[in-house]
Amino acid sequence: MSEEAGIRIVVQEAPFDFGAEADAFAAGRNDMGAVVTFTGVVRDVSGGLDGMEIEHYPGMTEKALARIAAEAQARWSLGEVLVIHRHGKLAPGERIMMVATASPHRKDAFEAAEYLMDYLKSRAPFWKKESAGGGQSWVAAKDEDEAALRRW
Amino acid sequence: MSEEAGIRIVVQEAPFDFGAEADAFAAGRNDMGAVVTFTGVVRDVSGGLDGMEIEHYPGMTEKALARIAAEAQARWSLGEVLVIHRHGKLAPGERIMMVATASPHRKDAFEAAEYLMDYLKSRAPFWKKESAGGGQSWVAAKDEDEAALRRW
Amino acid sequence: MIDVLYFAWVRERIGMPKERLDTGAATVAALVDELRAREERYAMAFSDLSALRVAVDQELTDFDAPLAGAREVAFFPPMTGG
Amino acid sequence: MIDVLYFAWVRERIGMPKERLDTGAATVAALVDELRAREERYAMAFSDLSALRVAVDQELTDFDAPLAGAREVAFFPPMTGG
Repeated sequence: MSEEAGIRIVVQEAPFDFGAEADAFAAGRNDMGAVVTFTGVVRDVSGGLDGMEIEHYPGMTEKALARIAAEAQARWSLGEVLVIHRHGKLAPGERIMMVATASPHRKDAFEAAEYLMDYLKSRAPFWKKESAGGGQSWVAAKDEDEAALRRW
Repeated sequence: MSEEAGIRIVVQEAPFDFGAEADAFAAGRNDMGAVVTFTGVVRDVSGGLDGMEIEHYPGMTEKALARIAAEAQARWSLGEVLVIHRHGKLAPGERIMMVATASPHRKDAFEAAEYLMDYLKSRAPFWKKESAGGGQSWVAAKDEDEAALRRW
Repeated sequence: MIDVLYFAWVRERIGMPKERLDTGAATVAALVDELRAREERYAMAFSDLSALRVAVDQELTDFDAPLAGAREVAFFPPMTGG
Repeated sequence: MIDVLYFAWVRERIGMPKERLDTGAATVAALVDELRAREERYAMAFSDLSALRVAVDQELTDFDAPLAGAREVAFFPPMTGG
């Protein structure tokens, strides 16, 4: 976890308390009119998912997320940025990660949160492996996720 | 408050518990991979705001919000939609409202939340009056808010 | 008989939130003309229709909307929620 | 000496998460050629570079990046976080 200039990055194996994080984020800041959160959840597409394991690159992960957050902060008017991402084993329905942005303006808060997600998806070193029916398989990166970066 | 097909609309004077609402929203739905929330906060732009009073049109407000939510649900793949909006007196830093969307896909969750906000801003019957330095003034609608609707 | 509602600064200028009127106006615009003719405060409130919005039976509509069968008309400035 | 790290299916194919190598390779691509020549499992892991990403000292880079002064190189598939 690093904390500077309103940016907080957390990479951890343990579950996080989404309600408490959302409630505490930018709380008491009278100058921020708009707060956006995005939460990623382990999705059971086929109905037969047993769980997921997320591998990451300790050291690089935190640096990559901090850089993406700093770039968002340079690009939009943001008072606070939060990124939490779990690794290790997760069950269907569990929360994988969240980002939160606070800005004076709703457009900035929305765009910055989408930017964080687009870059986090394709530029932060996490890899998902799904377990279903006794087998395991690495989740393939989607072309559309790489394409989403061209928007920015 | 109305509840049907995953849409929940709440219009109330009392504060709402953002953390608890965020935590409960779409909880336990394994088929929704993406959750977005937007929260609007009473913003003290000039540093001299004493507070705000929000007037609304009881009856029409709930109908207008339910229609906007239903339109979002028809347009994007959404499992759950939540809109909470307060009226009455609010202090700087207090939460005015929130929307939340849950979807299998992050793009849908983000776009639907932005759509809900754009329409809520200009099509739901709420009016804000600010108190500052002993005087009161109605907040003027912004051209950019009306312009934002053309995107959809 | 129709209920006429006023919100925000329209309510303040006219000095009441609601009144019940007996009108034969066929459209919202005709009702506005009737109101304007009544008193100065109405004339002031309705001086610039581009600054106003109207709902008939709790649905946003235009000033040329018909009033036949309507139970409730509301006048207010552009909304500023969110 | 340089630390070489493997993640996800690259780690699985090569059979270890990390190794320490004494290499004179001037670029990432040259290091990949060295590794491919060592054993079949490396040749398999590095058979399609378009399916791989590389980081030098924890910064994403390209396969033609120089290795002079680098302490750590990591190979992995495209990321799938979020």
